[in-house]
Order: sequence, then C-alpha cells, then structure tokens
Amino acid sequence: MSRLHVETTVNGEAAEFLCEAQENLLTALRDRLGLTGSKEGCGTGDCGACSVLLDGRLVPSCLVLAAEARDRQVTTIEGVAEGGKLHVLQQKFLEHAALQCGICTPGFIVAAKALLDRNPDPSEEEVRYWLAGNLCRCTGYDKIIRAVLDSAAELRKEIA
Amino acid sequence: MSALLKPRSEPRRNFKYVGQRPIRHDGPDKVTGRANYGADFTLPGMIHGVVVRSPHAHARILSIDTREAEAMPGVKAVITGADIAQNRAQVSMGEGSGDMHDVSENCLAHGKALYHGHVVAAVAAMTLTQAQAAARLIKVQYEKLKPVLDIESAIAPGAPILHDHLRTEGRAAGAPDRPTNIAARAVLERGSLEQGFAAADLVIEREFRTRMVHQGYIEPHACVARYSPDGQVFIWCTTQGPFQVRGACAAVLGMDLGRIKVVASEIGGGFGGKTTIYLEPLAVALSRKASLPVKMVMTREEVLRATGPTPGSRTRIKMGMKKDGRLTAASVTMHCESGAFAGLAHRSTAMCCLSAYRIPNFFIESHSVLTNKPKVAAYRAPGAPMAMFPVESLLDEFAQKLGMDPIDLRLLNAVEEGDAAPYGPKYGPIGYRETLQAAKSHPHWSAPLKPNQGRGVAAGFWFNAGLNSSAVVTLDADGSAAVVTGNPDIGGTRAAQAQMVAEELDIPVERVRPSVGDTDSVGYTDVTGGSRVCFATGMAVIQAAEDVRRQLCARAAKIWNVEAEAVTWSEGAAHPPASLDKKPLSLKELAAQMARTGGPIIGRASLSAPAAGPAFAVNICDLEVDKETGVSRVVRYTAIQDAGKAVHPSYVEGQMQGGAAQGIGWALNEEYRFDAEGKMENASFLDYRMPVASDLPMIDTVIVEVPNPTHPYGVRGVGEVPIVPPLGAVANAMARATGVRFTELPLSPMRVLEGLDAKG
Amino acid sequence: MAVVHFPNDWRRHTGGVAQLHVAAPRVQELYDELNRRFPGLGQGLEKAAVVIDGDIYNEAPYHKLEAGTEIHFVPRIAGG
Amino acid sequence: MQTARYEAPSTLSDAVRLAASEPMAKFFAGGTDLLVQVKGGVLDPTLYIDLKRIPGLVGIALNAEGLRLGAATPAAVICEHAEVKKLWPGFVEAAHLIGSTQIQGRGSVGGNLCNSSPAADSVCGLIVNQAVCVIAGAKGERNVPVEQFCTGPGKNVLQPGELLAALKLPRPAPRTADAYLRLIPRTEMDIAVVGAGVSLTLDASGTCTVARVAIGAVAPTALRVPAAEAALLGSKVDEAALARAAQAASDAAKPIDDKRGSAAYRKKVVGVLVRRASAIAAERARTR
Repeated sequence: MSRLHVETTVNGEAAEFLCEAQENLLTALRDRLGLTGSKEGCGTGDCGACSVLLDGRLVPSCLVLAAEARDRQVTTIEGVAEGGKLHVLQQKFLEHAALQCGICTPGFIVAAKALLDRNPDPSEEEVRYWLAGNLCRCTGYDKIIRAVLDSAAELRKEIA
Repeated sequence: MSALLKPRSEPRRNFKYVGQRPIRHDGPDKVTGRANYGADFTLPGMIHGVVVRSPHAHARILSIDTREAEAMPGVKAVITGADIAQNRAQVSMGEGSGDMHDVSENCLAHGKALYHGHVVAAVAAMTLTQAQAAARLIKVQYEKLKPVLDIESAIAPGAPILHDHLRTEGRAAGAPDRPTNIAARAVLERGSLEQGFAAADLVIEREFRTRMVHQGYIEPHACVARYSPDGQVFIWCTTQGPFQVRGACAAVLGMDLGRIKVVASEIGGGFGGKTTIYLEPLAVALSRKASLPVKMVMTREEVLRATGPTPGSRTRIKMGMKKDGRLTAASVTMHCESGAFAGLAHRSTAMCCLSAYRIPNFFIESHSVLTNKPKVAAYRAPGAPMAMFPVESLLDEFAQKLGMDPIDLRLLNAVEEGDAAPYGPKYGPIGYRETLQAAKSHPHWSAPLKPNQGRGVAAGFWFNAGLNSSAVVTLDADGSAAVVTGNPDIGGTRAAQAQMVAEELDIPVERVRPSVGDTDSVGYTDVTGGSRVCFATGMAVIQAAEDVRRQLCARAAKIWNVEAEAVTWSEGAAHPPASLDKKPLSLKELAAQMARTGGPIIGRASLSAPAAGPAFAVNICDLEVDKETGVSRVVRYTAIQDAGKAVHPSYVEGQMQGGAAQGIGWALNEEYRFDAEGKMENASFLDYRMPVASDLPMIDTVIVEVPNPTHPYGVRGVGEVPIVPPLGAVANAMARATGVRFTELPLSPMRVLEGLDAKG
Repeated sequence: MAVVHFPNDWRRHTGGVAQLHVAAPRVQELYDELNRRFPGLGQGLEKAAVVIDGDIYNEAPYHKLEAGTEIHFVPRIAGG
Repeated sequence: MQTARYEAPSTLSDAVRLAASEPMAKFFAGGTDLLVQVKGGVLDPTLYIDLKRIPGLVGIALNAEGLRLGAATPAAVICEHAEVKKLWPGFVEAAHLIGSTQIQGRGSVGGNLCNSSPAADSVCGLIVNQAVCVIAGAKGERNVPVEQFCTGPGKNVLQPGELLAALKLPRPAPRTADAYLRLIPRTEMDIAVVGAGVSLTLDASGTCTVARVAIGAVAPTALRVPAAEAALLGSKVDEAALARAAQAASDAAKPIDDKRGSAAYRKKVVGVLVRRASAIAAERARTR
C-alpha cells in the first residue's frame, strides 16, 4: 500500500504525515496529526464544520486532498488562539452564548476569522451570506451573527 | 435521599446566581476545538467498522455470504443477524418503554429488510478503506417485495404487510383481528360532537399533510466499543442517554447491565434523534469477535437514510365555532407515518392537538402507520408540531372569517389553570394566556407590513417530562464545589446546574465545576430529552446541594458541641443557636476542616420527578413572498415562551431561537423525498434543505415566567416547545401574504406557485 | 377516597363507567381494587402513566392518596 | 477504493502525459465536484492529477482584448477582482453563487464547466459573454466556443488526455453589461432549479443592438435562446420587450421533473428570470 509522505505547516508549526492519495485533508488533520478540532458533518462540502484556512483561503478540508497540503500553510481552529489567549471571536462566542452543542463552532470561528481578516466592518447581511456555508442546527444563527459583529467592532477598536 | 417528590411550597422568587448569564464551563474547550465528540476518540489497537445496508425498501433476506469478505487481508470480524439474537425484552428507552425487539431489529435485520438503508451486516478491518472494500465483498441475496411508501397504500385493504405478527394496539372495539400496517391507535373523546357542531355558527373542515423531516444534528452518530476478554464492555459514544445506551445494548446483546460502562462524549446535537441506539451493539459484537476495540462513524448519507426522522402526517380536522369566537366542537383524525417499526406519535399527537384550547366537545383519533421507510425517532416535542399545525391554521381561518384579531380569538379559547386537558387531568398553573398577552403587546404584532408580506401567529405546547435523575455535589477543601449528573449537556444545562449549586451554597458560579458522569460514576439518570434536564435533574442537583448544606450544619454543630438541629444556615454560613456566643462558620471555614470533622462531604440526591408542568409558546412570523416564483423569506420572527423560571436566560433564548429555526425549516423547505422504489432522493445536506444563516433574520425572544409549583425555583421544561409554533406561524403568514390557505408542508417555492396559479 | 377518571377506550372494560370514587390508601391498593372490579383493565393500567392531581408519573405505586385526589391515566411519552 | 496515486505536474505536457498513462486518471482543480463524487462512490480514480501548480492555469490576465482566466482559478479569486467584477458583473454573480464561501475558496469556473451539469451556474454567464475554451492536449491547444463545450449532463467535448487550460472572455463593447439570476429555494447553498444569464448592448439612445440570452437547468445543457434575443433587439428593453423575451425563454425551455423542481415550475420561472435578468443588464448597460 503506497503512502504519500506530506510535509506541510499547520498552525505555524512544521508537520508531516503519511497518507493515502485519496485521503482528504480533514482525515489527515484528525487521524494523522490528532487535530480533532475540525469536524466532519457531511463530507461533501455542504456543512462547513471542517473549515480550515489553506494559505489564508477559507476552504472545506473534507474536499481538499491531504497531499495538496504539501508546502502550504494550514490554519485550523487549534491555531486561532495565540499563545493560549483566546481570539476575540472565541471570547465573543462565549460571551454571547453563540454556541450550544458546539460541533459547528470550530468551523464558524475559522470562517468568521477569514471574513474579519478581509472585511473589518461587515454588515449583518454580509456576515450571514459569508457564513451561509456553515450549518448550525442548535442556535438559529442569531447569537452567532451578534458575536461576529461584536468581534468586528472590538477589533476595529483595537486598531483605531 | 430519594423520594417521590412533589413539593407544593411556593417556588423561590429572588435569586443571586440563578437568572444570570455566566459563561458555560464547557465553552472554552468548544471554541478552541479541544472538546471531544463521538468521532474524536481512539483506543490503542482500534480497528474500523462499517455496515452493509439493504438497497431495497422491502425485501426478504435469503442468504448472506461473508466468506470472501472474511478472507480479505486486514478484515478482523464480520457479523450478520445471526450474531445478535432476536429478543422481546422491554427496556425504558427515552421514548417511554421501547420495545427492544424493534430497536434490535432496526440495528441489524433478521430475515427481512424493511427500508432502503436497513443494516443487514457489518464488518471491521484494520483500516477504514479495507472495511469499506470488504463490505462490498459481502454478497446478500434478497427476494424483493412490493414496498409500501405512503399512508394511503399502507392502510389500503390487501396492502403488503411489513410485520405479519402485528395487530393494532388500541384498535376500535369490533375491529378485525388480522395483519395490518396500523401499528397503534389512540382515542380521546369529550362531550358530544353532534351537539357541539349543531351549536356552531361556523364550521371549517380541511385535510393537512406534513412530510418526514430529520432532526438534522450536525454530528453524525459515532462510537468506539471494546469487548474485553473478561466480558467487560466499554462504550464511548455520542448520545443523549448513556444509561439508555447501556440498557439497550445489555438487552440487545443479552448482557448484565453491570458489565457495560458507557461514557457519553460531548454531543453534537441530538434533538431526540440520539435517544436510541444504532451502531453501539454492532460495534460491541464486532469487538467481541475481533477481540479488538472497534470504531464506527456514520456518513451524513447514512444518518439521513437510516436514522430516525419524525413521522410524516395526514390530519383530517373539522372545527365548529360560534359567531362570538368560542369553539364548540372539534373532530381530528390523524395518521402518522412511523416508518418500518411502530412509533409513538399516535399518543402525543392525540394528546397535543387540542391541548391549548377549551373545547367542550371533541373526538380525536390518531394512528401510527407502518411504511417501508426509516424507523422514526423522537424529534423535539415528537408529534406536537404536526398535531398543532392544523389547529393553528384553522384558528387563523376562523379569525379571518369572523374579522377577529387572531390573538384575541386565541385568548377567548385559551386554557388556564383548572381547565381539563384533552388527555384528562386539570392543568396546574400554566402561562398560555400570559404568553398570548405578551405577544399582543409586542411591537412586532402592530408593526406595519410592506407589500407581499404577511404576518402569522401560532401557539405551541409540550408536556415536558419528569422521570428519574441523580446528582452528586462534592465540596472541596478550598470551598469550591463540583456537581456530577448523568445527563449529556447539549443546550447549556451544565452551566445551569452550576448556577443552582452556587445558589444553594452561596459560592460564585465559577467556583462550581459541573460535569457529565459516565454510567459508573453517578446514579441512574433518564435521557437528556423531554425538556427535563433543568427540571428533574435540576431538582436532584438542588437537593444534593441541600444535602451538602445539612452536612455542613452537622459539622458546625460538632465543632460547637451542640445538636445539629440547633444550627441554622443563611448567607453561606452556619449560624449557632442564639444561646451560644459563637461567630458563624462560613462554608470556606467548614470546608477547610472537613478532614477533622468527619471526612469528605458528598451531597447526593436521586428522585423520580413527576411530569414537569406543561409549557406554552406563541410565535409571530412575517413572511415576504415573491409571487412570480413562489420563493418566500422570513423577514421578522418573534418567539414568546413561558419558562417558569429561566435559570440561564441566554440558553433559554438559544432553545427558543434554535427551535424556531428548525420549525421554519420544516415549514418552508425540509422534507424526505423518496423515489418509486423507496430510496431517499435527497440524502445530503445539499438537497435536504435546512435553513442557512442567510435565510433567517434575528429571532427576537420574550421569556414569560409563570412559576411551576413542582420545582423549587418554578422551572418548566423549555427545550421542546420552541419547535411547535413555527409550522403554524409560517403557514398563517403565507396565507395572509398570498391569500391562499396552504394545507401541505413544506411551503416550497414550487408548491406556493402552484397554489397562486390555482387561485388565479 | 380518590376520584378515578377512565380514558375513553378503557370504558369498554369498565362497563361504560367514566368516573369512580375508590377508597385506597396508595396507588398500589387503588390498582388492586380496579383490577379486582374490572379484570379487563390489567394491561392498560400496567402500561399507562398515572396522573395524580395533575402531576404525571410513569410509575408511582406507593404514592399516598388523600381525600379527593384526582387520578387520571395517560399514555407514557418522554420526548426528544 | 483501490490505492490511488496523486501527482501535481508543473507543466501542461506532464499533465497530459500523466492522464494518458492511466485509464482512470482524473484532472482536478478545486475538486469540489470530483471529491463529492468519490465520497458518493460514483467515481474511484486511480490517479488524481492536481492542475493547480501549472503556471497559467491559476490566475487572471486582463488586457485590451479581454480576460484570460486560468481554468483552475478558484471562484473566490475571480469574485475579489474589482476590474473583472466591473466589466462582467453577471458572470461574477454566477461564479459567486457556486456553493458556499468555503467552496468558493476551492471550486473553479473551469471545474464547474468541466463537470458540465445542466444547472451549472457559470455556464450561462460564460455563454452570454462569448467565452472561448482553451483546451490543451497531446497535440497542443485548440479553442472551442463555450456554447459548444457541454454536450449533455456530465458530458463535454474534452477527449481523453485533454484538459481545459483557460477561458477567454472578449472585453465587453461600450454600453454592454450582463446579469445572472437563478432560482433556489433557500438564499444560498442550493443547486440552481433554474438559471438565466443575459448580456445586452445598447446604443446611445438606449436601444438594444446586441442581446445574448442563455438559460440553465431547463435542458440537457445550457441553452442560447435566439427568440428571446430577437424579442429584445431593437427595443428600449421596455416592459413589452421584456415580456416577449420571457415568453420566448419559457417556450424554448425543455426541462425535466426531478427532486429539485418540476418541469412545469421550471418552464414558468425561467421566463420570470430572463425578464428580470434582462432588466438588470439593461439598467447596468445604461450606466456604461
């Protein structure tokens, strides 16, 4: 069984693993590197629970081949908090009770981070359409959208 | 201390920690990805299991040849129906007493495949890829039978019979005793229909239909099972009830309960769909054969094709009303499509449909009907949404015809304390009128509407369960505390439990560590479901904390050398009798001396709580409809609900908003679609259309608090009612926006356009 | 003396009786009395939840009955 | 699922050679269609050929003649390109509708076209903007107008060993603009039940001199609708012309019943979308 040896960077750290060619990045992150923060909700790119950043671009890691990570930068939920300090999105999700079961939360936080990195002052509608690929069945989205808008305001204050 | 509990004392009104919004203790792990769910767990030497599912909706299984699969390199075990004996045991399964024969038959078929996707075999191998390849080598010979795919064909004379031995439970007197697809029937009756309809000035009769829909939890079912050589079994799984998994696996596999330990992972959503078992007994059986731990994780397609949807329904309803708006009579005949095995929706639909209104004369008859579709499971107030949707639609039509405000019309007929529920007993204190009044005074109700917009209002009801709960509160030497219960926490109940302990012991919420125990570390606890955790388990937590307080007073008495009864407790400290000139001893001081005053302090409580006091909700929905394409958008939504007492308001709001979104999805776009062969056509999140973030506005919430006397804080269950009103609220908004009374859900663009064209 | 109300489809086993006053100290003794008087009730009683003054219990055989306690029977359901 | 190989060639010739070496080889860019089909057991490739490391296959080149779009360029990159958005708003709307933000980060317009679904959002946008497909193969490159690229559901003109290298869109003439609309039950995440792309050129007086209309998900491939174009030509794109165009589109549609929509529904709604898209395109063209 020929396996591929993939060297990549995950959350700023060098990482390597062996994987089968048809294995997707989500499986490699979870089963090869033990980073179980990204979740499989559907395996077909329809739920967003597996969202990661690939070279800064928001992607569904279930529809990326693990081999494609070679020489690329992968950011997962485990890399959002820096040095043990929660990112403002993580803090606001807690303060706004923007999660219940929490299975979709990693995907939402990575996706919201990708949004705020690009658009520091999004409208409610822009947030809702950007996050339309992240399914949540517990919250009805209300508190999630408020947490993201509040995070944007907080980040703008820090820059101002 | 265990008791059949029914305190009638006045619920407490002023609180220090209850009613606040602390950050949930399990939050940081969830926002950083550290929280472990069903599929996030591995054991040394673990192998991977997959199942083989029937490609036919109705077929006899003639033979299963597993030799080639078993010979494949890496394959460690293959099981079929022969490996799990059929059985008849009765075990309490979230849904009241579940018949274990159906549950085990649904986990692994014996002789007959009853729906497309029904499990017929399972295989475990070193890698998932090998297991999937081996599964394709298992040769199953079927004899295809004609599938039964809708209510009409299921109950037609001469219909193919799914279960030959089955007779209708609760069938009408004199009904023939022969094979049938009607699994069960429930009847409720009061007064005389004839007199009721004779007295009516206005009568409306219609037929309503809803489709099977899925709970839609984002986390697929997953478990890891290890069968040790000495017969001890360890199961890690995502479930709403570790004790129910243990009980069901013990019954299905014929094992002692004491041999099985179940650890509930963090649960990625359940809504009732994880109150039963699917993979767990298969993983244990595979592990027993392979003598290695086995991990099984469902794909989304498997979850949709083969795990519990809620029943589809057909409701024929006729209601009579006087000119002044008073209801005089109602006749309701319901058929619930319960999939390949008997469901329980006939009971809850019968009990819920007229639950909110005073109706002197009614006849309710509801049936569970078998079809070759996946076995239904509980889905948030199971039965209530499809039972109340027809009633709330008719009331809206009556209001239009009488020119009355639809909320006033409901206030005129709303039940209150002392009224007899349709299922018999008198209601205790309930908040339906207060919820209606709050809806009427809400700015949303009087806000102006734009063109092509309509506003709908509808009510919802649910019993809320009591059942059994246990709790342990331990005090630490530094005065902090921990609380352990057996209820997996989806909606924030750990935070609420910490608030209750903080309230009883007067220590900050952050100094209380709430956790979910496995089946070895806390007393038996019924399922997380039935909106019961904050109510029943909450009561056990409060009593366990009271038990700690009692022990602290006893320790203080020992220090002061007085009788324990002489010591009183208030403001977080033990107070000496007036006769003794001693400073009160604080919890912190007493905790520090535990070792010297008698050892660790452990507060324990377990109870069997009565049903928790029904809760009502009212929703207001504004819908904008594109009349050229039939596409509609919810542009404003308000949910109002009686919580009795909101222990953690953010998470009560969360239940209200989440339930509204599920109800809106059910009303607008969600449905199971089957082809002519009985194969689900839309078994993916692409075509099983749940609401996405851009589909919904903010969902405003109003929490009404009419205390429930059976709980020391007045708490009522809140988790299930939220999904009941939206079906009626959205449908009534659609009727107001389009002038067409739609009676079949979902209100997809296609159906709306057809309705508009028909109206001309 | 408890006031017992029978659901409609049980009345074919109680000779059409809808309501009955029964003297019994606890629910268990009430059940024994009902089984004695109406043998056809056995299965229904065993499967139903008992409602004591509005509070629904799946099982409460040793619950004390005071004068005028209202008893109803409803199907057992839990929820999702 | 046998064990497969993964290759990421850095030249077109390597890619073509690799494809010829393995019967079950599959090219991919974003892979958002391919990997879903593999997960669903529909496909089981023995060789995955990742095209994204071949220069020219990812990237946007805009010059006087128009746009050269690398076939493997993710939709998100296209939608963030201000100049492209200004020149081809309809085409970018179509590209932007393909799946979620996450899918946009991977899925390419080239991939969407090669998947050749009758409901593919990008195809209508490409057709009305007269895009040309640059196809690379062992015998070098050949150009095919996008209208002729798809031949049926999941079928196109690519021969074994050939791959789509780029798409070329001519720079729009003055007072020309396009628009794309689609019918989906939700606001995002659905496959189009019906799609309609329109490009209009107006003269100084606002009269329509060039009209191109394409409709999706109502036939085995996206369809040009000459009758609808004729209805708009010479008009001020007024209500009457729009109504005629809508009727023409509805008449031309040959939809099927499937799990996403009925034929009758699609036939009715395609007219509505063509009317609305034409109105938007005209509105935009008037400002150019």
